Amino acid sequence: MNIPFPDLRPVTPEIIMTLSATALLILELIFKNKGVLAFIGILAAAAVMYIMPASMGETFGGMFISDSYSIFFKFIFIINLILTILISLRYIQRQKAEYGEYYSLLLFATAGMMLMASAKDLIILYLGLELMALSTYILAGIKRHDVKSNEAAIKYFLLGGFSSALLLYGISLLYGMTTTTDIYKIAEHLKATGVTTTLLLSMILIAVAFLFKIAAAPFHMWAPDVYEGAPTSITAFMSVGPKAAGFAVIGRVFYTAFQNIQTDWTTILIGIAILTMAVGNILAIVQTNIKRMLAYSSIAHAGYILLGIIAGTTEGLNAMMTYLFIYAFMNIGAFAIVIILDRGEELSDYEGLAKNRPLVAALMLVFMFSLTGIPPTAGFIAKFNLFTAVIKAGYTWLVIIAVMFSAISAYYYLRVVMNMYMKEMKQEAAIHLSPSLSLAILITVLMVLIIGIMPSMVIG
Amino acid sequence: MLSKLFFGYFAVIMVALSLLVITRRNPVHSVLWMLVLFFHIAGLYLFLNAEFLAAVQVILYAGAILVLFLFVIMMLNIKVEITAERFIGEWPIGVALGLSILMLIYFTTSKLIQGPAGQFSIEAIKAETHTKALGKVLYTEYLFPFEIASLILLIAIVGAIVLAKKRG
Amino acid sequence: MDKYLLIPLLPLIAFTINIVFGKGIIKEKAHWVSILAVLGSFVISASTFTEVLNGKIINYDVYNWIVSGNFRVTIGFLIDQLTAIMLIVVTSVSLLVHIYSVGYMHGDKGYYRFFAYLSLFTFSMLMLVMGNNLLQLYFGWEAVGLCSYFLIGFWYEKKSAADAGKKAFIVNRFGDFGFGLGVIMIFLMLGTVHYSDIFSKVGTLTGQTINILGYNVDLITLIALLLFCGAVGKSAQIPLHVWLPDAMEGPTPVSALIHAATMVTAGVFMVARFNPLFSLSEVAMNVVALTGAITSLFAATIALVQNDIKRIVAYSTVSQLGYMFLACGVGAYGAGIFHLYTHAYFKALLFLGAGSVMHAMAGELDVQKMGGLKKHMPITYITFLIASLSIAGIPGLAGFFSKDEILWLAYNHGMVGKIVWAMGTVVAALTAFYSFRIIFLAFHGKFRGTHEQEHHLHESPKVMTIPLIILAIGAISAGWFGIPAALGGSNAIAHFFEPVLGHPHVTAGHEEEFMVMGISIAAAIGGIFISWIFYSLKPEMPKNLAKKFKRIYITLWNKYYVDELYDFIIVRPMKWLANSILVAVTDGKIIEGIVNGVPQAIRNFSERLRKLQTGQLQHYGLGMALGLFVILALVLIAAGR
Amino acid sequence: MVPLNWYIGLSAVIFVIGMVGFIVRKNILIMLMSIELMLNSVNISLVAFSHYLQDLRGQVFVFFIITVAAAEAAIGLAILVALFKNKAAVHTDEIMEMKG
Repeated sequence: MNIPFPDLRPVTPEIIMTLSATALLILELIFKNKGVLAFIGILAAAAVMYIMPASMGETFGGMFISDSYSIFFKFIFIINLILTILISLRYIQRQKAEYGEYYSLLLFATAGMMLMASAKDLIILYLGLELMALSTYILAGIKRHDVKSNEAAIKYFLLGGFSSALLLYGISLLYGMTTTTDIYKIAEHLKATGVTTTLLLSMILIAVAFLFKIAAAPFHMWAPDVYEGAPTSITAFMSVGPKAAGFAVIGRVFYTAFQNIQTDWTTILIGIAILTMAVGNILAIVQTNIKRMLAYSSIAHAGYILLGIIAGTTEGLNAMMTYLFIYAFMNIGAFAIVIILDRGEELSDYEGLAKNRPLVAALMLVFMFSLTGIPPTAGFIAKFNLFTAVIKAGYTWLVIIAVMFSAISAYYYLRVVMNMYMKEMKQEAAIHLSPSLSLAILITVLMVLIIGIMPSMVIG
Repeated sequence: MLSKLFFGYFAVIMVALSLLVITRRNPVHSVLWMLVLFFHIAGLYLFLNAEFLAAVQVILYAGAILVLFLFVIMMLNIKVEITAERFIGEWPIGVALGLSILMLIYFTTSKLIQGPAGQFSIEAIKAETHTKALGKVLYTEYLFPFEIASLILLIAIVGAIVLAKKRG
Repeated sequence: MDKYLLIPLLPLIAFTINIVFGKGIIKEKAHWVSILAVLGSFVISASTFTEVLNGKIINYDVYNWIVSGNFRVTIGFLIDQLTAIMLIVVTSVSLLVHIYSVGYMHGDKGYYRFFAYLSLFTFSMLMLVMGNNLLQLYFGWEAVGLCSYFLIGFWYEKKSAADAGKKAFIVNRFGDFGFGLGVIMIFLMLGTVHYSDIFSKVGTLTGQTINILGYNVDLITLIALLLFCGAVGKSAQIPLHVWLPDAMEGPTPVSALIHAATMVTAGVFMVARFNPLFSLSEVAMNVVALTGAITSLFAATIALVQNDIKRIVAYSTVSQLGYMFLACGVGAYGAGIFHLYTHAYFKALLFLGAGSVMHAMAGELDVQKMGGLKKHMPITYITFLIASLSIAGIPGLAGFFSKDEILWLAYNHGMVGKIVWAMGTVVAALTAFYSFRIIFLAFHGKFRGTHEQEHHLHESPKVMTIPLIILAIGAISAGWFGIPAALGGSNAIAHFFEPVLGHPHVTAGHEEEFMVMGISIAAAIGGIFISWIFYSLKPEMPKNLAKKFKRIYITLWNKYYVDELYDFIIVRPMKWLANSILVAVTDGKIIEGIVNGVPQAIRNFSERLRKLQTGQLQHYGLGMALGLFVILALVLIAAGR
Repeated sequence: MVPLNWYIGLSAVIFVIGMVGFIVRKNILIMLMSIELMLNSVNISLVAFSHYLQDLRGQVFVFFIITVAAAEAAIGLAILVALFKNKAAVHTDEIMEMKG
């Protein structure tokens, strides 16, 4: 029989990513200096970023699609990857977790996310998701001598396994109803057959699994514990990458496969979004650990971003993608500040920081303002853009709720600022500066400010 | 009729085994019940004309995964389990919730409308032998996921080394 | 890059440099950065002013920030006559205050920080006055407020200073809430935030009403009053004036710049800017005029008996701001802005002079403990005297012309005008009295402080006295552009403002104008004379009077008990509510005020919710399963299948 | 011929048993096994669908699921071993350091 060789062009980014990841595993044996590996990782990511725009197309019998939607998400993943590598370099040394596999796993996880964004077939989607998830489980537990890290890994792993079992059950029912796993063919078939309760069940199961990945309430409970226990660089990685990937697949699967039950899933997501915003914002208030606080904050942000999906318009989707793009910078920036401080995990560590380390405090201020959504930072643009899109879609009341919760969020973000600027210093804060970390902070703060001042760069 | 009887036997035994797996105090017993369960599942696959999967089920699941479980259990201290509480305090809620979800799943799936029939009728597969048919699909149409699966296995190896291996 | 952009940009650059490099590299040299920047702004402003004088109006968008449908957020400049004069006021006073601060803040540990904030303030104020749209005005409005809180609380170790900053913040919330609503209303009704569009469309709103709680309210009046709320807060008018006297806890140069010359006049500026809107509503105009007049009288009477030199000047500021609103309320926007402009110089001078005195007295503020400073601080004395003469309205000095213009135009504005004119004249007498009370108590007579203080007395350094001298020149000459026709002048400034602010039509002749002028001059001289009798000739008289009219004296001394009133009607009930209701819910925890109450309630809720996050995996799994079940059940019920 | 619904029912029962096992058991190993149970129930339904729909995709999917399950088990057990080395804990109530 004659098998045509598949067109590899659309998958080149993924191929480079996985090849580099594999190469890193081997190079790890050669180089004692793990910084070299990080450098190679960044090079690979940059190369991927460079060739990505040219990778448009479908391949592997239509299982894999590289369109502008997926390419935008892949950009977010790559940026996330590069920034994470930059902030990890010294940090993992300090944490005594400097294994060469660390970088390799980061690359694999990113490859997984890229596959998710490009998946046109549920099998690819599932495998991409597992590739990402399994790598992240290991990364969360990579400080293997640290009990908290172990705890984070095991919690993430078990609940992640649980959620992917739900996903599989949903997919299996969908397969039984349509005899296919291709997302677009499913949509076609479902249009013809109409709505059944089985379809609703399968949609809900799949939704739960995706909502778990983006840490939406009530499937969020893993997030605070895992974010707190994982190494901070990985927390930064997890708070952006898997979340963005989750949104990518929600956008793709729900808008295509479940198009004919859009009213049903919109209703569900509205409830989830409100609950998520409430839980994230309200619980963040009482946190004393900044990583935990940022975990709840990322839950709250997931709630806002869901509004973009709910809007159901192209504008809403675009706003959601822009939000994620901006969120990547401001969130990783905030984590980078946590990393730069020798002791920066407790909120009390920030007391009087402005007197001691004015620059660090000012940078943190920018990120906190941005997360709150205060102009002229990128966070404001993100929220503004999203909320206008949602209002145009006719959900004004939902935006009012979101703005209300957003106001509550000022309370805990600005508490960090208050601690830095209004409180007396307890002791000198030592910092660990390294060129790569400085570069990461520079990139993030510049992006946050530039987007904030010149939003036309990303909007439209 | 005979097939229904056959299925009935499998179903009853499998449900019972599953219950045993999740209720045994000693994890070693759980693993062993699970082993039996997996053999039954393999039997069911045979019943559904999926010979290759049945073999995989026995070799991979029963042979590899469960043995791994056993290894780990032996490494860990199982004596604790004998004295410790098996279930969380809220177990009745969990069971009630499980039953309610089962009910809902039953109501919803009972109205399932099957998708259109594909091209691999049982006769067609039998003519080609199951393993060959599956292999062809796997290495042509599903080449890409196959490669990804290999990456996942690679990750598993790397992960196990990173997390569990002793280093200097 | 065009030069207009540089006007606000230079101070912003100075701020950035100082805040980044101030602590490590620049340190004691921080003032150079800021002074050079503000000097640059001043020079460009001056050249811009001459352009405007030659009839050029600049209105353009610098940068489109967000464009979303018909909602455009832009940064744009509108430089017309009104803005041009504001530019001169802001940059010149700011420049002098910057120079003065070099001496005044010398050796302070937050030296670089102080200059950074001053520059930031200057930037914000310039953005406020230069904006060509409402949102930029709003941004500047909040930004100057923020800088003001920072600077009031500059010595945050001092509890009173920190409290004053907080008070200013909270009181301004009330005003800004109304202002924000006004901005939103304008956008909703007119679909634009650009001045030019607003003013061209505002006529379409005449006669429209909006139903609020069953009453039909005139739309324009409502919008105007909402905007005026903001002005009341920012410009410290009754009833939101309470924050300004307390703001004197900040460093004196700050009081001179922010709380006398620039920020507090933003309210007046805003009302003048929106004159096409305000003029359409007689009700709103009358409210503005009466609020101004009442505030003016009210604050002047309080100033009569205060002993804290800065507080006297602060109440004087409140009073003079009332004057400006009075002017706007009678349609004499030009006169109001004219007064704003002359007031900036003599009031800044008064503050800086007071600062110079404080500097010599090692921080002493009580005028009763001063005396005879004339011979120790001649320059301060002379400049202070000039400022006092100017504010009192002695002919020939700046204050006379602007005040006279206001009173004359008020006199010609019908019934309401007559009332506010009468009040304004009384205020003129009171102003002369309390201004000279300071002169006689502080600079004449014998020194009444301790020996140590007397020994320490000295004239301030040149870097402080030179700004005083320059301001004194301003306090004398600033009014010469506005010499009325009755006195043979051309009233150039009124003609200058006419294109933007209009000029009320006056029918009465010069005789009447001479009469009004004569009355106000008599009031001023009378005030000075009585002051001389009280505090120089017969020093025991005020005490006797105070005894005789004890009740009035104590009422004035306690500033009409407004703070106490607020404490009684707002703060206490809030506390009571919080204590009696919330305590019952939250197990006896004492909660202070509603400000802490709501966050606390959320916190308590949060603490409870937090208990669900037990840390045990099964509970997390249970949560997920429960979520799945609830969603599934709800969807199936909703689907009815 | 056995109706397809029977298989779906069997699969649902085993799935829910696995889910309940995950929720109520404190032993991490048993929780892992519960996840395996759930995955197997999915496999049963996929194979059944595959058989009744005369389509091989379901079986291919099962193949991948088994692969992933193996990888998952390996990683899970490795994490567990790492945890055990530090804390000697195999019960979830022993790993509750982070909460709130």
